[in-house]
Amino acid sequence: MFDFSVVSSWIHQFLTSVMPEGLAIFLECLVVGVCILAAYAVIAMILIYMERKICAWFQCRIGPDRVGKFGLLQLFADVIKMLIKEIVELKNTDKFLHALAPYIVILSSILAFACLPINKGMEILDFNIGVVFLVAVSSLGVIGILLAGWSSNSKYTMIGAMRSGAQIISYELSIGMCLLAVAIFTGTLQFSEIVAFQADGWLIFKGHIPAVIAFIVYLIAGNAETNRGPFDMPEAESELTAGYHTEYSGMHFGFFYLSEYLNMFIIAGVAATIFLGGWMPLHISGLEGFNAIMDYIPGFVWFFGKAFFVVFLLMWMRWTFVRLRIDQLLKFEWKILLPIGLFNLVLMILVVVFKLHF
Amino acid sequence: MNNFCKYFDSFFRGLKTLLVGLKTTIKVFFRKKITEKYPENRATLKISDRFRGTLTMPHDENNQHNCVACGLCQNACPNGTITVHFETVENEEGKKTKVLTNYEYDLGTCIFCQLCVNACPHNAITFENSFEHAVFNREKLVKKLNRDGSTVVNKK
Amino acid sequence: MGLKKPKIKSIKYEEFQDNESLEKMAAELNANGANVILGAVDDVINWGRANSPWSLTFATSCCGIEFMAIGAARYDMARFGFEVTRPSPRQADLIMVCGTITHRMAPVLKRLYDQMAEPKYVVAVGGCAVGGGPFTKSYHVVQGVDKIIPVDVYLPGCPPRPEAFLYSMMQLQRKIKLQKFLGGVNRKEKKQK
Amino acid sequence: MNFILLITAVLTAFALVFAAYWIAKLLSPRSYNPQKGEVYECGIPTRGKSWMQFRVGYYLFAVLFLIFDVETVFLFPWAVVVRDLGVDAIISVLFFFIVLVGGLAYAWKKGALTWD
Amino acid sequence: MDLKKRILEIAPETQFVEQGDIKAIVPSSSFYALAKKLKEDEDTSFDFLLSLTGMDFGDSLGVIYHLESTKYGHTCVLQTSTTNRENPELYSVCDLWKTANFNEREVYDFFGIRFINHPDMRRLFLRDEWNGYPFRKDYDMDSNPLNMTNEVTEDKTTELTIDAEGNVIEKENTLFDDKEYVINIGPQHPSTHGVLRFRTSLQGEIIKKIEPYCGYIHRGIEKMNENLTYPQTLALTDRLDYLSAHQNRHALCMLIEKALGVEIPERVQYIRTIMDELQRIDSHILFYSCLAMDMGAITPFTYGFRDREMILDIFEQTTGGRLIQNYNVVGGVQADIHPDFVNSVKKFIPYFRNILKEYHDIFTGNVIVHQRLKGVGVLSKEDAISFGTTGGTGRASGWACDTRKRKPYAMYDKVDFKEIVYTEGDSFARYMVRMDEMLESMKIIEQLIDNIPEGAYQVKMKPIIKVPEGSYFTSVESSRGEFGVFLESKGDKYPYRLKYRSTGLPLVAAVDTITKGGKIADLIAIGGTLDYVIPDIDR
Repeated sequence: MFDFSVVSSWIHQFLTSVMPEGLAIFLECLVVGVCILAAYAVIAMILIYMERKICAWFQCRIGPDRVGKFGLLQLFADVIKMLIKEIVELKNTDKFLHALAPYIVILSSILAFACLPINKGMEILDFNIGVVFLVAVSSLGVIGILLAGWSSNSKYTMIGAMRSGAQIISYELSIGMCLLAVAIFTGTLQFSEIVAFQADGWLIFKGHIPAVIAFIVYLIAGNAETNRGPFDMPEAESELTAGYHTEYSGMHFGFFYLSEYLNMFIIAGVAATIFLGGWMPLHISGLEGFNAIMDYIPGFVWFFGKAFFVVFLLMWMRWTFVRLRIDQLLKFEWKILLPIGLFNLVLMILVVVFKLHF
Repeated sequence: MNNFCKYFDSFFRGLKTLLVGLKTTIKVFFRKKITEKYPENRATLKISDRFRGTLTMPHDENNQHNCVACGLCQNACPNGTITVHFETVENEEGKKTKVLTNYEYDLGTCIFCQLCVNACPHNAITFENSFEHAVFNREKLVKKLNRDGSTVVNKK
Repeated sequence: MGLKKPKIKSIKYEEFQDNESLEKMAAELNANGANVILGAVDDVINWGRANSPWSLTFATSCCGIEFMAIGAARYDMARFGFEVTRPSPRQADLIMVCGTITHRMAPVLKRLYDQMAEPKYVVAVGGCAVGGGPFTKSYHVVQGVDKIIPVDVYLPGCPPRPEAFLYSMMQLQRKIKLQKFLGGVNRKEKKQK
Repeated sequence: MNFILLITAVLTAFALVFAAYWIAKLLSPRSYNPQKGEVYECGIPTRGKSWMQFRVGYYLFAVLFLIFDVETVFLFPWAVVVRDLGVDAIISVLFFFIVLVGGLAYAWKKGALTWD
Repeated sequence: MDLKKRILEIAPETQFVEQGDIKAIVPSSSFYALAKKLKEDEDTSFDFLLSLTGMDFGDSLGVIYHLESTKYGHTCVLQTSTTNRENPELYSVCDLWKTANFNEREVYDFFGIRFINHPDMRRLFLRDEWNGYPFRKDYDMDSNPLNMTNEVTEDKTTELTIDAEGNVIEKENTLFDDKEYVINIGPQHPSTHGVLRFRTSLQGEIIKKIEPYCGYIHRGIEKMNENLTYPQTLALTDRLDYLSAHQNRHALCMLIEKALGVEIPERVQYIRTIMDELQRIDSHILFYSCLAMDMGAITPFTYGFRDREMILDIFEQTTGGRLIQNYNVVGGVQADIHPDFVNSVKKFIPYFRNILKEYHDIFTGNVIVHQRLKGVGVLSKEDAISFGTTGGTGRASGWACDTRKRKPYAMYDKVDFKEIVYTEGDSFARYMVRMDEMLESMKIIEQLIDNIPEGAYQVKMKPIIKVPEGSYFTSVESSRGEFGVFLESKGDKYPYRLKYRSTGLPLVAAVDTITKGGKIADLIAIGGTLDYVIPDIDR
């Protein structure tokens, strides 16, 4: 497996050899920042294009096909348009918080995004408490949403924000349970080590029943956490017009739009990392030839393949189901998902302690 | 205990219905799409002959139409879409007849109720199934249906 | 340099209706001469704007059903990139006025239009919005939305068929492509002291 | 190095929003009218204030969440070592876990999880 | 039982007019007592106020009531009037029939008749500051230029009551007090199905009270009709409830034909019936689609529209219109059916039977849908009758109110079909009624499609139609309830007053009752299942 850290350390050595270390680090950070931005933007575009096409196919239509070949340029058009759209100045709002909200939303999603290990040695933020860090930063987003809804001083945004707050914090718990189960199984909180742990088999195979349950619960809770259907309560177009971002226009709205998709990718990426082995190729013990071929496929291809597969699952759910009502949504979390999560945790402990896994 | 069973029962039942839903959508996902590609298929697009897109006044190869400017269509129209402009001329026999100068038709307010066509005793006007009428300027929708220099067909 | 002729896939420029108005508009815009560099940037921006007009979900009557029909499978406005309809005027680029505007609705429509972010467009769909339609003699109907808000494209029909909707959207695209974005599209109303 | 990268990521996020915002500000056309800045409420001027006291139902969930989330955070360090400690580890947090589950069961029974 | 005698017993001054439908003219002083008697007496029990029409008779202003008994099926028409044009006052019957509440407000709006004991005497369709009453014959059409100022919504309303001395006094009622959290849902809102406006008082997510505001698409069709010839009035019926265009037009054609005494060829009856049923399927598919969309599922919405297009193709082939067909004319239909018509209908029906299963798979069976619709928004049978919510909504509450069975017209007495009645009265029942009705409609079409007799598709009518003097009422079962047309003719070529019984107004009037205690999301789901079309409400 190709280790990306070879490249990064080579660059580091090269840079320190020609310039002072401070400057080198600064340059590296600049490159990293640009890379994050580029990856962020590209993935967002892929996701939005994918969503449009997939939703079209689910709905018996063909989706964008007139802007560029197969509608591939559609997203560029959207971005250009959104970028030059006026940002409406509102009266009677809390201006500071209103402007702050998009920063927080984007900050939360970029930080979480930076946690994802894309390839071997290609993780930007790799803390030893990575899982906890991820939970922490991703729940920052809810603050942005609450601020957005509250500061807009509109009744729709207010209700949307409240709903969103209740929803996200509730589903946070189920996500916590799933991550806890994973932590118990792998014995580490660092993403790179979680991936390394799965070298001889993805967690979903190794951990069999509890892992599968955790995976499914994680998908559902993650879907809810990103405010996507059938849990798109805060936006709930048919009820609250556009929910908490009703009053946001132009690029301000674009950030919420962007972060929604990126959050979906983060959920999918984390699911791929902790349950489906991240960048680890598919290995079947015994089939050496097969494994060797699998090893030739670069790690990031594996990672993105898995992540987009999970994204597809999420979209499939989104475009099939009816939206829940807010009280049903909370009921579902507290009365179904959370008990399952707790039960699964116990199951996982038993499996781990009595070494019942593969 | 009964409650407990009910809880699980409803849970699994619910799960099943959700899976049925997912199955249905994935089937459609791989089905042939029915979208009609409008501007690309302009050449082959078939629109029902009876579709009412705009009022027209058919002219024959001699640039002649059937309208005698009687104004029945104008009276039949519920909202004043049609204005028949005519002038009265004397023909060779000294009989005064109306001659159509401008058959003004406002596509913008037309409601395609077909009362004008029903009212016309000479079949001078008819509905046509074209639909590409969007314009930038309101005045463009007020149309003159008779062509320049056209005359009325001589009825023997 | 001749006048710019906005291109639309699959339909030739000459086959469109009402090229005269378009050319007149182009001539007015180009009266002060065109800047080549700005022109190129403009082209890119206008391409983006023309291909991504998101409409406000605004339907008052019959035409609204046909508007829903173009969103659905058979006509699929998503192909053009129009499929995102935003219920909030802040995020919408155009209003498709689908249906009759009555006296009671008129201030509401005006308010919605005012609250939209620039650049914004209006398509008057159907007889009622174009000129009162069947209700020209009614005491409670606005005789055409151009009495209240500026209209960019008029689409006659009662109601127009879905293809006609798409056609009107292409007309709007042509108009957008012709405009000078950096020359201040839509900057009409000035701040009041 | 990790912390430098963390700061980089934070700055990147801010830079993205900031840059995009100013591009929009500089390029976008603008218009002014008295109704523009007002609150959108389906095209009707709004009545009264929007900031108001909100339903207690949400508050309850927030409190419940707080309790559970803090407890989950306590479980994380334990989770990492449970594999090595084996059965001892289970017994040691069993009490803690029972309280957690008992809390949920109690809240459930009390009807705190349903709101009408 | 002799109704005439019965009425005379209670109100001896009553006169009877026998031009067209028999009409009892009751003096305003004894009207309320008579109405109360007729409603409450066991042997009359007129519990359903079918229609309430305001009238300007020239010298006097009055109201015409069409009553019906759901128990016995008999009907009667009452009329009462006041000669005081300056300050007309009549007694309200809104405590007897809940539907009278909105209908009386409508009459107040159009004619300026104030109803004593009505709790909420505000305008219904027009703005509060509107000058004059447009449906009066002496109304000046130019007296209300376009007013572009934002509407000010009053929270107060007046009620007229009678004090101990018998004087009329004004009382002020409060709709919403200052402390309430009132949010506007509509007029521009993705799920009010048009431009309906609900002022909703919320407590958190719970709805405390809803006040519907209509009139955002009030186009004055009824007033316009007074200046149009009969064939011209037909054009406007399609625009009322555009999803029942055929049926609406059918009703008006039937009314004029009945008044003129024209015999309609059997072929026309077949065609009209088939078209009505196709239209019903079309409308119910749209109902399904919109409900799905309101509840946040876009995919079923597109499925519905996909299949609806097939019906529209059939329509377009024969009638030349997709949504608005202009097909029925007085004395027949506009054009003969297209040669392919029978074939395409026969192709469509088996296809749709099949695809309907898919609808049930993705939407009906879904557990979330059950959760959101079952037990939500219950409307009791009594309320349904009192509000006059005919159509699917009434039948979901256990009220067998299908006009096709009650007062058969066209071919409906010769075909075999079942009236779908559910008893739960909740949103899910309302939804299922429509889904099942589609199957029944297909059954009806199948019975007719092969047997369309040869013959003329139109009876030649005189170019100018004059309806003999009198008042007439006909109703058909439109896609969303009993659509009635009331015509008062003076023997002219223009109708003197043409009133449409809106199918949607009772539904909107009932929204407050149905949603009480529900959540915002429930309001949307209930609105979806009630299936109103706003232009039909506002007219």
